Amino acid sequence: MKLVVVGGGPAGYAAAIRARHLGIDVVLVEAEHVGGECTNHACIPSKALLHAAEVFRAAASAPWLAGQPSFKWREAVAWKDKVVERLRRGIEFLLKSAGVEVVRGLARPGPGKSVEVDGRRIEYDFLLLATGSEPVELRQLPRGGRVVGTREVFSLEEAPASVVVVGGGAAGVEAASLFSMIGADVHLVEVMDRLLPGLDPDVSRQVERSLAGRGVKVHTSSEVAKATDGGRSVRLKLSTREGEKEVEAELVVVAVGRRPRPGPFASLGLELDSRGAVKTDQSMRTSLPWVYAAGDVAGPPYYAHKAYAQAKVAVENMAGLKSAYEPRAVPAVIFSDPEVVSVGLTEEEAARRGYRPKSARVPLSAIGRAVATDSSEGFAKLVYDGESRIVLGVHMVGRGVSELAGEAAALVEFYATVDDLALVVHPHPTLSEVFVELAEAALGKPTHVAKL
Amino acid sequence: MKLVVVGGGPAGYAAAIRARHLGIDVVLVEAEHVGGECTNHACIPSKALLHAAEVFRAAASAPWLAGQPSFKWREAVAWKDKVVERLRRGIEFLLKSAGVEVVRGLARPGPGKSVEVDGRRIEYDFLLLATGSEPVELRQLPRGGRVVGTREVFSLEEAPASVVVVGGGAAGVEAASLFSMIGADVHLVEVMDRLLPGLDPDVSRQVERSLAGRGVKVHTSSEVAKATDGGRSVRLKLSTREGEKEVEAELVVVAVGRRPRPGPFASLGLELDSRGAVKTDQSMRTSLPWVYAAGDVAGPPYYAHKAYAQAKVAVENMAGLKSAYEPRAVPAVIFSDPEVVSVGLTEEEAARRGYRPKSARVPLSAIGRAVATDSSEGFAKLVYDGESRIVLGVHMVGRGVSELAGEAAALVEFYATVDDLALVVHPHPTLSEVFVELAEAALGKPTHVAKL
Amino acid sequence: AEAAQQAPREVAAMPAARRLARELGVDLAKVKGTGPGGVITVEDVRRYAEELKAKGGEAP
Ligand SMILES: Cc1cc2nc3c(=O)[nH]c(=O)nc-3n(C[C@H](O)[C@H](O)[C@H](O)COP(=O)(O)OP(=O)(O)OC[C@H]3O[C@@H](n4cnc5c(N)ncnc54)[C@H](O)[C@@H]3O)c2cc1C
Ligand SMILES: Cc1cc2nc3c(=O)[nH]c(=O)nc-3n(C[C@H](O)[C@H](O)[C@H](O)COP(=O)(O)OP(=O)(O)OC[C@H]3O[C@@H](n4cnc5c(N)ncnc54)[C@H](O)[C@@H]3O)c2cc1C
Repeated sequence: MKLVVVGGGPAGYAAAIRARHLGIDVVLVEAEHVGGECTNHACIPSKALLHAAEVFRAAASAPWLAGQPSFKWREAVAWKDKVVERLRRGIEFLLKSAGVEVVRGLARPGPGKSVEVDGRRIEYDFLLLATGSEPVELRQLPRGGRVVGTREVFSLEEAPASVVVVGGGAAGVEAASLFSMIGADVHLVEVMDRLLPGLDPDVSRQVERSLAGRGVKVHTSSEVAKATDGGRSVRLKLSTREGEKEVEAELVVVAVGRRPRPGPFASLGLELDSRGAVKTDQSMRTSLPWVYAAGDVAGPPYYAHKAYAQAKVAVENMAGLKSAYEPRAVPAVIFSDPEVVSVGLTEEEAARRGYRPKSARVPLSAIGRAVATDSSEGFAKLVYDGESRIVLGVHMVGRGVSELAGEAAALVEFYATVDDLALVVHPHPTLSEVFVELAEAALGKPTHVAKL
Repeated sequence: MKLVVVGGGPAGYAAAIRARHLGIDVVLVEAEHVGGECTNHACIPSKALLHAAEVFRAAASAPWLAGQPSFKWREAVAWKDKVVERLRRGIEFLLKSAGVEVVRGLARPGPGKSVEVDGRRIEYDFLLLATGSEPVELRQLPRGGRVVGTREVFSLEEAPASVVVVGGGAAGVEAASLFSMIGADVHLVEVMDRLLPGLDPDVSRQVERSLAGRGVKVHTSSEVAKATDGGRSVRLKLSTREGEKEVEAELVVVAVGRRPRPGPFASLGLELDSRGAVKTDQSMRTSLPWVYAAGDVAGPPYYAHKAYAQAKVAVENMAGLKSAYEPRAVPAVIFSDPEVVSVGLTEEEAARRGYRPKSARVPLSAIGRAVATDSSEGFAKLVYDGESRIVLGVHMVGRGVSELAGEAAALVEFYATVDDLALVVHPHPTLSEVFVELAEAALGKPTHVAKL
Repeated sequence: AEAAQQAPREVAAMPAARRLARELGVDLAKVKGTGPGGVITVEDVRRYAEELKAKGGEAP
């Protein structure tokens, strides 16, 4: 059996490796670099630079350090490049060790069951589309010059002194955090009435408050009406609820979302949904039975971990296994400062699905570790079914909460009840104690939050 | 119903609060400060100073920061004091809000069912002993002058340029980390043949390697034979397997363990075990049916989270509920650099209990977030039953792993199998992805580790 | 389909149990859970499938 995987991002490389474990012959075609957008231009560079900025922020605000540090952008970018290279080489090594043939070049559909890459024809029994996504453009704000997309942000020659970030989703909030942490003057513009509009409203409010507290000017319900490049800066006219506003900055970052990219494979005539995503069933099979799709090209949510999970399901089905992509919880994590985690259902979603949701909320200031690491801003919220007491969702804002999302997902996947959770001994002093506290709050007996 | 709680540490204050939720009248007697050893002299001060040191270490080793920072010990201690005070006041507030009467002073047993505090007699229906533990002393190394215990470490006037830490358990390894992170010359002396002798041997090896890599001189199978105070330094003669050695330092920290402290309540005639711990059943009831014990006084393991869990069980039983202290997993976490987590069974323990343990191991260098935060030293190990594939234990060494211990405990408590774990979507890029990788490695199909 | 599947009173089963049920064509609603809180485990699905086979002789 022979599989051709198009795209070497998280979906593509994970699929290729899993396919080899299952004894399938694999050719992976990649136009740029294995690791895809994620390793080379998105997840990893952003997290590396956010880490660098966090080291700076923590040092600059620590009363116990003498000597004001300053942030050297070029050195941070150079270090980030090393991180990316190390991880990309790691993936290359894994593909090689697994016996995956990697072909460089842009793949297009060939006749019958084949793809063509630079004139070479490669036949297959199965095709996996793992071609990812591309940025959505704003007509009134074309990229070029001082107007950049997320990719360019991580390789700027110099750190801008002022930035307007357009788009208050995950990538926008991360970019605004990054630049504000290293001292830039930052505006963040979002068309909806709150940042991170898909998430729990309390989360949005906390993130807005935290960013504003660090000096970020947040403009919600605001749209870019016009952009004027003034040479050394760009001036944006925003139309907001309160009328027009003008903001100006050295750099404008457009982060208004992504869209699935079937690219040349659109010509296969696969069924697409209204967003342009390749439609699949739970086995990740498209409308052509020998073609599967996984990752961003199969539609939102746009996460590498979703890509991994779908990719594995796709190749397992090719191998005849009956696996399905049907997770109860796909964590959303935003590595801003503070970090954001959203796992499972919000109360609103839960109610819509017929649950009788209740929620418990605990401020991070109740958690010893948060106080002892100067990170007590934020909160955690647990959504559970009032009848069965099953955990339906966990939503958190706070420095360091990203590492708690895995446990939250496990709770939802395992149908844990708040009663179960309250009995899981969590180590002191860690942020993870917030889970016990949430469960106890749900049961009406919190230890570290005063009962009203 | 009236409860007297003796001791206001984690066991005592958690018990008092839970008892109020259950409608029990509570008097809590505390000789020093609420929060106990943990908040005032152990868990919290150590973690606050380790955080301060980590901020320094990260800043000092970051190529993207200009301006060499230096560590100001006094300011760090002052900041730590503020953290402790904030948390202690928080506990005072929680006790007050819950309606707990707090009495200051040393409690002693009174006639019948009563305790006496400074001449005041307080009657009770139930007594909870939450009197904690005290440090074990070394005959050949009496404390005083330059020889201190763990309490004193966190309030030193000045940072020592050189330290000998005697005791390679959790507290010793944390102290050695702390001082080595801020640049001191550190010796660490352990009588057993490895550091952290209770844990997985691979964990010990990694911790030894990491500490040695930062310049800590680790002396295992070594005992202090003699100490000579030279005024400006202390000289220790060690008897080791390879004969005698001499080490010298400005400060000697004795951290050779703790022992339960029933104190004046020893006279109640409660049954003790061979270690001197108050014996209890699973409801935390002692040999006197109206006396319960929880926390360090009830014996090892000595953790605040164990104290919390036992304390709640004790008062629930007083209220007639049939709860029991019978966790499958009580996490051990050491907040050294790198951090250490041990949850559930090691392979050896699992084999002793009749399982057919297997294990999977993943280096942290396989995890994107670890690389992108400059923290790729270390590994994680999953112990599971070869037949049922149920997760039995998780053991990890690495910067940041402390926040993964809660999930590990949940996996063990919920009898999750490696198959279940492999299907829980963990966010990218986080350290928590190591759980998926471990599960896949156990199933013979790791994505980010080359299969040999 | 997604809404129906996530609807309340759904059968609580561990991820691998859900997956095995799909593989074996087992209706989770008929399986008795023995995990924490009555959650259906992989073992439960396996046992149920074996019992069915023993009873009916045919695949579940
Ligand atoms: C700024 C930013 C930050 C992000 N941070 C995170 C994060 O922290 N965590 C997270 O989970 N997600 C994050 N994401 C989303 C994440 O990057 C994507 O979900 C992920 O990359 C999707 O993986 P994929 O394999 O589907 O596609 P991609 O990673 O986009 O990979 C697709 C690959 O296919 C190749 N390709 C496409 N067409 C062809 C063709 N015809 N022939 C050959 N090769 C082709 C491309 O060159 C590319 O390498 C972030 C996104 C952005 C923009
Ligand atoms: C250096 C160090 C670091 C540690 N770090 C951690 C860690 O990170 N995480 C963790 O989980 N554990 C840690 N521990 C262990 C932790 O401190 C103990 O397990 C925990 O304090 C036990 O709580 P407790 O309530 O049983 O006792 P304690 O915290 O010891 O509290 C007992 C209280 O009882 C009072 N008392 C005693 N006798 C009487 C009396 N007769 N009358 C009135 N009051 C009395 C004492 O004054 C004290 O306040 C650490 C220990 C040390 C030494």
